[in-house]
Amino acid sequence: MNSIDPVIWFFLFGLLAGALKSELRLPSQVYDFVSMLLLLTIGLKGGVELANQPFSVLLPQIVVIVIAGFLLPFIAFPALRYLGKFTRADSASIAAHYGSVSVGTFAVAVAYMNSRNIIFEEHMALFVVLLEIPAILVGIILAKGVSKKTQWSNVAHEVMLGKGVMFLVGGLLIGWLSGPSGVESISPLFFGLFKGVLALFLLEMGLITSTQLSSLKRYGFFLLAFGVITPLCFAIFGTLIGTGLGLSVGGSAILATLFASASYIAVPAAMRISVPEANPTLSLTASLGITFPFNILIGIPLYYWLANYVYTTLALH
Amino acid sequence: MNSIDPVIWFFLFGLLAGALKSELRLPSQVYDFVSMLLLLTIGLKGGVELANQPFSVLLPQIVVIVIAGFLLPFIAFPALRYLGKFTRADSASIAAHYGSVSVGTFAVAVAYMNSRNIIFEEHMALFVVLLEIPAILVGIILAKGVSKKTQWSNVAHEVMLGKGVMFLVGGLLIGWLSGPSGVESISPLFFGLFKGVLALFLLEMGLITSTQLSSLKRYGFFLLAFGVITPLCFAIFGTLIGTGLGLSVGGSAILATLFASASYIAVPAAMRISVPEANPTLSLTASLGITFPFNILIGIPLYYWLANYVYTTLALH
Amino acid sequence: MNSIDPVIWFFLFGLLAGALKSELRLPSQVYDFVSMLLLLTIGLKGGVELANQPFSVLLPQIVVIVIAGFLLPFIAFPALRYLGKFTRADSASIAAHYGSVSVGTFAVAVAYMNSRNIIFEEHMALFVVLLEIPAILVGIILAKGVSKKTQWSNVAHEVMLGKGVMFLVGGLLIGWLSGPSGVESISPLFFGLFKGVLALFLLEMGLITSTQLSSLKRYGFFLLAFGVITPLCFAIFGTLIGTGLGLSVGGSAILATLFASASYIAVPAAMRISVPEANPTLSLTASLGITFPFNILIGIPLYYWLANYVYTTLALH
Amino acid sequence: MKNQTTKLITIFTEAALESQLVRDIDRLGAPGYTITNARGRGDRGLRGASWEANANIRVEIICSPTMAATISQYLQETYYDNYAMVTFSNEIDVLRPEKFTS
Amino acid sequence: MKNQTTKLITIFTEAALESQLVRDIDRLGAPGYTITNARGRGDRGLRGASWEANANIRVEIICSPTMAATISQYLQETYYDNYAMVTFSNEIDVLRPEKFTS
Amino acid sequence: MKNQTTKLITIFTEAALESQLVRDIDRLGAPGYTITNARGRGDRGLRGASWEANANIRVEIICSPTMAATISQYLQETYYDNYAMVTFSNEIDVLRPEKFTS
Ligand SMILES: Nc1ncnc2c1ncn2[C@@H]1O[C@H](COP(=O)(O)O)[C@@H](O)[C@H]1O
Ligand SMILES: Nc1ncnc2c1ncn2[C@@H]1O[C@H](COP(=O)(O)O)[C@@H](O)[C@H]1O
Ligand SMILES: Nc1ncnc2c1ncn2[C@@H]1O[C@H](COP(=O)(O)O)[C@@H](O)[C@H]1O
Ligand code: NA
Ligand code: NA
Ligand code: NA
Repeated sequence: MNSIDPVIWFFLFGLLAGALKSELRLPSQVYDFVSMLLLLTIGLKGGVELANQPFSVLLPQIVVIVIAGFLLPFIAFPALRYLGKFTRADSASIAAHYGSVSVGTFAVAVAYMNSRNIIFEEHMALFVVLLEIPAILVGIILAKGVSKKTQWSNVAHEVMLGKGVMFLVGGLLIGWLSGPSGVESISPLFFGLFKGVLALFLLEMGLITSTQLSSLKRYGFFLLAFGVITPLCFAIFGTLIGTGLGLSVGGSAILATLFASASYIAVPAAMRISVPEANPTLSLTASLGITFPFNILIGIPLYYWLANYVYTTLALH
Repeated sequence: MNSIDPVIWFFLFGLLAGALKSELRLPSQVYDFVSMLLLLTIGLKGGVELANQPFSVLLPQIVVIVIAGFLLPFIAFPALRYLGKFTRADSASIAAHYGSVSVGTFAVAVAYMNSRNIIFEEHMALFVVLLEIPAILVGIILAKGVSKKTQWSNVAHEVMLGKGVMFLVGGLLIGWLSGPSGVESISPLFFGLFKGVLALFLLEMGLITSTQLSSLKRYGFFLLAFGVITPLCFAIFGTLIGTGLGLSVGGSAILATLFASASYIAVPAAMRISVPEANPTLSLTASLGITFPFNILIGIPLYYWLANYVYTTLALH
Repeated sequence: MNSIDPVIWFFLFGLLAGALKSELRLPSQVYDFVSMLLLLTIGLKGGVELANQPFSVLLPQIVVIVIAGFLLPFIAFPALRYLGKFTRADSASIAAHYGSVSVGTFAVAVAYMNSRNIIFEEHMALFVVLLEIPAILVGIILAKGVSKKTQWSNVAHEVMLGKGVMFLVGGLLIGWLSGPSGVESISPLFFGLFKGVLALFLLEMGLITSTQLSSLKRYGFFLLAFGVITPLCFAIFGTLIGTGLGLSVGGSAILATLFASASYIAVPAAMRISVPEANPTLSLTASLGITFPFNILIGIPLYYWLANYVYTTLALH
Repeated sequence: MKNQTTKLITIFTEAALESQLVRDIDRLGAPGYTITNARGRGDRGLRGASWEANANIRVEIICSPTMAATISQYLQETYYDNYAMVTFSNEIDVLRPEKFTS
Repeated sequence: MKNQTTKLITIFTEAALESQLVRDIDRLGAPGYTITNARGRGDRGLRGASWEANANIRVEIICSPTMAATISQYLQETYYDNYAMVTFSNEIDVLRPEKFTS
Repeated sequence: MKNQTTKLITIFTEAALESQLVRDIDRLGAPGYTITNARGRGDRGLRGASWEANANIRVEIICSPTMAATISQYLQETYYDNYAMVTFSNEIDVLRPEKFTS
């Protein structure tokens, strides 16, 4: 029960193999395949559930989540700029990473709840999409101001039509249109293999993370502290919002995980193009090298404990 | 029941993503993998059933199907040459595409029947192989005459030993040799994941189709009309032959689908080498950009209705 | 029951397709993917069982197996050097290939036992790892003597951290740490698809083997004889050791298969770097072109018969 | 038949730049380009292609000397400060040189 | 040690031609070749490698100037009319030039 | 702006050598390298990349003429006897040539 999930062992094994400089590697197209399956599966699961949610329940959730998505980078930015002494571009870029979300972390949280039979709102995949995008826009504005020179149509294209968002949205739509009985025929591939596919994904994430860890010492203590404290703060924020929105304990814990997670796919790609003067190693070291392992190893159980604590305290059970 | 199959949503999603110029893409080796699984699965299913068919039943079917395979391009050619005013090479090449078959369309037809519990002759995968090849030979002859210069051994190599035919034939043979109990151990990969794999295949087909659509306007109205009318005519022909051969309603509908479908893998590759002066964009625009979506969105249900109609009219039920 | 397993048909089909010079090919990254799944699955299965074995049972097995792993190349070397008249480097390299093991052959043996419901010690995946490495060290020493120039740290890195060993060891560790209930959630991908994945692997092995066969005539009769006689001798040795260690009949047959099998992944890579003057075509022709097909087509049933015979003779049942 | 001398520009850079670079090349009027996937090391460290953020591409453009100068200058101004990028050129003999006069 | 001057021919063309081209190169007697996968754009439009019919290859042949002329001429006559193809050559200094005298 | 002349070394060799070769290149002090996957044929037969033992790589190194000579000689001494390997070089015009003076 309380033992470590095998998918986490895959991550740790990847970390170890990377640290040992082994020749272990997921072929790049296999990694793309595995990511794609993960995104589609998460989308499909969410979409099927979405059909069961009345719009009157969804609308307030959507509004609150999107507002939160715009707010989070504004909280992170001053810490980076004034405490961390980073350049404006770097501060903006890192803030965008932490304001956005990590789908891999979400998948681990879902697996965590499933393996403990904890109920949560399955349509939360929608929140992943809603939280992914606003932080990118805020990050660009923080870096450049609302400059006329920013090619917003390019940015929108890059952000909305990137692989990550498209696969998630596609899965959501298809799940929503097909309904539970419709997706049954495709469930052996998408739902049956989910945990196995997640294991392979985390193996590669471990390998990638270990290459990021090596650049950690270059950036020193502040980045390490930032990569641990920010998720904790954001998780508290997320738990409170989840409680306020009337989510279940599991749902609040997952929302906390989403707030606590930092993007390492959509945002880095967007920032590389839109804020090229920001150093990509810096933000990836923080989000992949620190926050991702922190969240999946320590964060998720902690956020679940936190959600439980809040619900018990407020006698909401 | 009458709702759209999720695999069709995957196709439409691919079309949309392509039209939006998103960065969605199936990595090329993953597309190869998915095609390979599809071909092997179709072959295996057919092969297992083949073992149950007495040769006396199969032989007349084989003979009639092969003759039809040689005839179809001769029907399409004059329309293209004299109505469409295409060059001889282009007319021959397009005729070969439409005389041959599309495995992807066959797979969608199979999924359509399965999801509606409609019975059909599972050994029809054999017909796919039988129909794939004759049209190529006819296409080359139509383009060049029975010239001594044609390197028929090269052509035969290209056609028979191309990936598509080999995987299908391999699956057929292995299924036939192993029998139903033999293939059980490999069924989770091949049969269990079939619909999911088909979904991924159709996603990529949607993306490819949308790139073909853009060249459609260049070729104008005739090609569009040809791409819709030819499958309709060929489907009627197929239904009648299916009925004549004593196939079930489902079987006749699938045979109609095969006749109506146009190749976009085996034939383009063979024509590129053997009739290089034919413009490949022209035939691919027709087969992939028009006929493939027409068949899987509208054709298959229509052909099933047609088969039903013929059987009811002839009181064959 | 006694019919040929479909995975073997896949191998024969690959052989045939290769011999016909067809364009069939597993994309290289898909082959890597399939190998990786196979190695992880074998490791996971072994690891789960390892948890059930008391250390007092394991220790003598480990010691004996490792000693055997060091001995085997010493048996093969003189035959190659003095009967086969190969150069010292070539003799050493081939001896290392045959002293080590083939994971693909092990997987086929496991599938053979499973499909016949023959019991064997599932933790034998550990033996694969134990047998893989010693032969490489012996091979290098046989080629170069215990020279100071040999960069043993490089060799160790190449050998221990190569993909093959890492995936096996990773699987073993994760299986061992997770236990039977832990791996359940990832079992659809790893255990459910095992035979299907093995089928694809053997298809590609057939294709590769057929390219090796073409170089067979160049090396003549001795290599052919060596590639058949060595596995037979080593299998007898393995059966006796298995019996001596108190393994079940199935377990002894699998140990015999391991002894009889020759490496074609880990050892070639290590020899290419450490004994570059050895001709890689020579050793691959033997191990892949002769011994691999011999073992999976004829060897495994033979070794099972042998193990049965020994057990019956010694009245150990 | 002496073919007219033409330039080949080769660019090693980050895979993330591909679509933007292709738009630039088209806009500047180059007659075509060819791209392959690559990995490598330079001043900005190891780019091992283990994942997309870390992969390189190798772009080749056959064009006139004038176009080569235009492209080189554009790349230097636009990308050199912030991206891992190396550009070089050499003279080549091309079949049908009239295709590459722009 | 001044190495003998040798030619490098580079060909960008459709992946569908690979096996035929390799047979041609072997038959014409070239000492070897190297192939990589590619994508690109030229006169015949975008070839983005999204699927096989749409993928390019990049073929390199190191050979003597005479062989280079033979190959170029053969390609021009055989393929230029109907296939997406670009060929160019340049001089290179090669180690062990005696390998490439044909 | 006339750019300083620099050398481009290109190596076709076995994929199995990649990590060792990269260590060598780094140790000899080259300013960088770029690698792509390849297949091909040469004196040591067909290397069709159907599996790893049979795959090639294509390594490019931009460097000074002196470094080019050092690398060429090192490769010839270390690998030519036992490995499938071809090396050649040519002169290139490089942007920011000061990056490649070693
Ligand atoms: N000296 C070199 N030789 C070959 N390729 C290089 C060299 N320097 C850099 N590169 C390539 O260009 C990319 C960007 O270089 P840089 O901007 O120096 O990091 C590297 O990732 C390499 O692929
Ligand atoms: N100017 C160019 N520079 C680099 N590659 C080119 C150029 N023109 C064509 N190519 C390549 O050659 C292929 C065939 O060219 P084409 O026959 O002009 O369509 C294209 O798909 C490109 O990969
Ligand atoms: N003449 C050539 N032209 C182009 N590439 C070559 C040539 N000769 C050899 N190669 C490449 O270099 C590799 C090793 O060559 P070799 O050592 O001659 O077998 C081959 O696998 C080819 O990829
Ligand atoms: Na966040
Ligand atoms: Na047809
Ligand atoms: Na052995």
